[in-house]
Amino acid sequence: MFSPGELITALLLLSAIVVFAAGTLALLRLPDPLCRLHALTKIDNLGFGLLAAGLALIQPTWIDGLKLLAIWTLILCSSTTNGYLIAHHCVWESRR
Amino acid sequence: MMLWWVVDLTLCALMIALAAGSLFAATLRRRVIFFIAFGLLTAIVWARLQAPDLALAEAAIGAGLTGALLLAALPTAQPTEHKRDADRLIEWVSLLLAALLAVVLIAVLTTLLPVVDGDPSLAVTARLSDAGVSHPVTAVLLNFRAWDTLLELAVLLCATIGVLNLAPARKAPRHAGALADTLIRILLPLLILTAGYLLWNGAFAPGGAFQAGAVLAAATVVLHLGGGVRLPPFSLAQLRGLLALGLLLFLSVGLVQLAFGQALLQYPLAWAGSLILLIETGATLSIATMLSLVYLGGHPLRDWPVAGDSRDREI
Amino acid sequence: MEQAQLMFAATGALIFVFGLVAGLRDDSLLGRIIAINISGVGLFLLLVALAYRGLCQAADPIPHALVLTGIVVAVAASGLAIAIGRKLDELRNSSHRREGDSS
Amino acid sequence: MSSLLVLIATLPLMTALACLLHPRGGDQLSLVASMIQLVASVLLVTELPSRSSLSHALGGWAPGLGIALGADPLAGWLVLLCALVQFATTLYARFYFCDSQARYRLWPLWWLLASALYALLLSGDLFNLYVTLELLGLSAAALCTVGAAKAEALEAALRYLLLGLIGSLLYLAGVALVYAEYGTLDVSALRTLISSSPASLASLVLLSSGLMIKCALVPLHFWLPAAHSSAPAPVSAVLSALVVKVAFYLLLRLWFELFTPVVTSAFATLIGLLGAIAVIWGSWQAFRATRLKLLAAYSTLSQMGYLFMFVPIVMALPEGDTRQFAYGALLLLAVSHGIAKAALFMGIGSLQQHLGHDEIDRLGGSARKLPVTLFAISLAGVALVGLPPSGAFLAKWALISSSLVSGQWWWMLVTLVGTLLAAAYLVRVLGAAFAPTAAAEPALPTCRLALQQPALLLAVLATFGLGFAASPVWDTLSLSPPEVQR
Repeated sequence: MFSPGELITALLLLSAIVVFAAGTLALLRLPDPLCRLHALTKIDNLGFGLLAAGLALIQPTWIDGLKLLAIWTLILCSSTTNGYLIAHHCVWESRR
Repeated sequence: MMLWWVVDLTLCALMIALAAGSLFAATLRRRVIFFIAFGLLTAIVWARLQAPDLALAEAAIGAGLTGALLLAALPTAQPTEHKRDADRLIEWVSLLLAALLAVVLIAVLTTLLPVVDGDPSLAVTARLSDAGVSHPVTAVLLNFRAWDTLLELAVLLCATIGVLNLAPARKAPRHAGALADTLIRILLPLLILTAGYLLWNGAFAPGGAFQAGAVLAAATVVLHLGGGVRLPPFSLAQLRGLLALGLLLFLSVGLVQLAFGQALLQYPLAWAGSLILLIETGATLSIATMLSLVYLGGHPLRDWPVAGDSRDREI
Repeated sequence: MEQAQLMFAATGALIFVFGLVAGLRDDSLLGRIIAINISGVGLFLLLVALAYRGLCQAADPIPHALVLTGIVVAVAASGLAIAIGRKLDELRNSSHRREGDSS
Repeated sequence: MSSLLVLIATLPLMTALACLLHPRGGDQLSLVASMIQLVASVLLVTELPSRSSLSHALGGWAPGLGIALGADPLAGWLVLLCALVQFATTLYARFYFCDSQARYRLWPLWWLLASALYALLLSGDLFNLYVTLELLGLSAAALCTVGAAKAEALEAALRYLLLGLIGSLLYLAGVALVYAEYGTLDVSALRTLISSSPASLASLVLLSSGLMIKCALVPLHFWLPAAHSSAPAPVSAVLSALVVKVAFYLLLRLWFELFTPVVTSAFATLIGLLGAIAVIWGSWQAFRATRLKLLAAYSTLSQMGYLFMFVPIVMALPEGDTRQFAYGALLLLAVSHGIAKAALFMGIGSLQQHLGHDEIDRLGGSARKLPVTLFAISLAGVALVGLPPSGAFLAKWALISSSLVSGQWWWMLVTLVGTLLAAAYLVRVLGAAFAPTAAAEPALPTCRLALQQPALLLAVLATFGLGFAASPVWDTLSLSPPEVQR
């Protein structure tokens, strides 16, 4: 009753949920900011990537799917920079 | 149906939790962070309640700009607060009072429900074809209730002039680093493009001058926070012109109609769409300037409002 | 639809009232501004909930326009309040410094 | 004639923009604009008795979908009051702010405040009123900070701003309930729609409490003395004379026109009681004040109290001529206080600029140096206390006799005590001012006459103008909407 595309979507979305759950757990449990940052950026990149890929497959037109992937690229850029900035700030704070 | 019920309940509970966090968290910094999260959640709630215009505006203005404003205004040194017993008592009494009031208000609300389609929204849909734009919210904002929007621009202008009168702009934070510069180089053109898209889109889909202006102002915030790239140089006259532009266009378009024997702000049907776009373009530029200045917290040029003019001190 | 209206409207009313009381009582400027903003969002939530007409139907656009106006007014007012607060701190600091110099 | 409404509503906005774009021309522009505004509002008032009300549908949309500008005699007279006070204070502000940079900062905000006032008076839409209230609150607070060099002034402005915001939120909550129940925001449509129900009562309470914060009725008054006394004098004049008045105007509209089925006599008595407390407490604080501006600010508190105190009297009267007569008296009192208080604040401002302070105990000798200003202050005092030739006297007299008619004699006692206290604090000021110069005071420079004239103009108007020419005012005021409907 599901087309193969829908099955792949479901799989991707489910794995996105698992990644997000793991990331959230890590955010709560890991000891210091740098480690948490590690978890946070992983969620952003991988989780959103899975989510975007899953949703892109079920869009009515391919251009919408492309938009989702473009959003993911933007998230990649910003989370990279964010991670760098927060880490930078942490190092700066600890040196002070 | 059941599924939506669960989603709604989660959203409401989260809203209340985040609101409580931003009202009662121990330090100001935490409260500001809770507030930003609250703003983002609100944007999701607006999307859930079929208000995409508000979702866009809330994400850009409510969470983004207000959040950045509050973060920038955080005092660097945290004063330690000790609460006395009397304060505690007042706190509990006020909370009790608030709870009571909330219960009364909710009880009153239940007498009103369900609110169904009344006259006004039907009237909006009925007259939408005469409005010049096909998106109902834009039609209400720029045509049916344009006077509200015009006065709202005046409110924003008033706040901006008030801010400009008080102090010079906040100093840019220290340079955030090369990686941030790269991100800004990617983001800046995208933000400008998005603003233009939102502005154009407003005629037939969610978007419009306020969202576009807020996105442009967000570009200023990004530039300012990056610390590495300078804002474009303006002269004082240009700055004043940008501030006045939106309101001036709005008023002049409205008043010109008066000369043709029509009401104030009445657009001729054939021109309505283009006139609204014209007004919105001016408004976008003004709103972007005003929100940026409000965020920067003062005049970016030293000699606001007029350079070197204190000759008549003796009067 | 009625359930969603009630749920979100009640949440809005709750947030509105608590924000308002906190805004009256809070003693730090920033705290007050946050509280007033929160209270405003609660009120907007109330308005938007009352404009909601179900999943498959467009909502009443008038409250949306009103809330959009309200959001912009709120940020303008917060900006003005923060600017006055900044100037106030500046004045207080400089007067402290002057007192410190003279003593 | 509806283009008159458009002119009055848009001219201040245009002037604000012009002053922003061309700061150096601000002085001239403001003067010309305030003159035009004055002429337009005189025309508006003369136009109104013939027709009961004017309206202009903005954008050509029917009210309900769109917004209508409208004016009836009540709004018309308040527009005239605004234009008059605005004209005098604009003249005055030109000379009060000696530093041209301060004036460049002042004028755009000044005219934004004016646009809020006129837009509020002419608006016929509940949400539009919210926007005008926000514009009013923000511009008033921003004006309080112009040229402020003291921390107290900024603190007062900040508190004023934040409480104004809270008041607006309460008002907006009331609007939300009204919209949810009746599905429209148009005031004239709501006039016939509103009936007694829990939601109507709740929205009445929310709307009223929001507006009561803005006009500083007693439990919600604490922001007013500091804000009004620490602002620059022309701004104080406008705040005390107009800004609190227009909030009161909205309350009158709500109580007497919109929510008539919901307002009970108990509610009215409660309002009157709060007003009575404000009268006594405000007068007493004014009597004890050590600074002139603080005295004037507390006097505003007590004078606003009178307005609220007379509400239950007017409401208790049966519909008809007696009620219209009392309603007219209430408005006459409001107008007369507006003009007199503006004159008082401007007079005090001149004194303050001249002496470098406004402490009552150190006023000695100022009467000889600034006779015009002191004359203006005395005349304004006559109008504030309500002595015979003034409009306030006629109004108070009419209201007291109405209170006897409706069997509520106790309000008379409060009026009596309040009047005596008012006389006491004014005598105290005048006594100090007419005393010989204290030896330690430095020689006083002479004050520019231009700074003193506007106060005199308004004071003469409040005392003699409204006193001798009260009957035409009364006639048109009594034509206010409750009667128009019959």
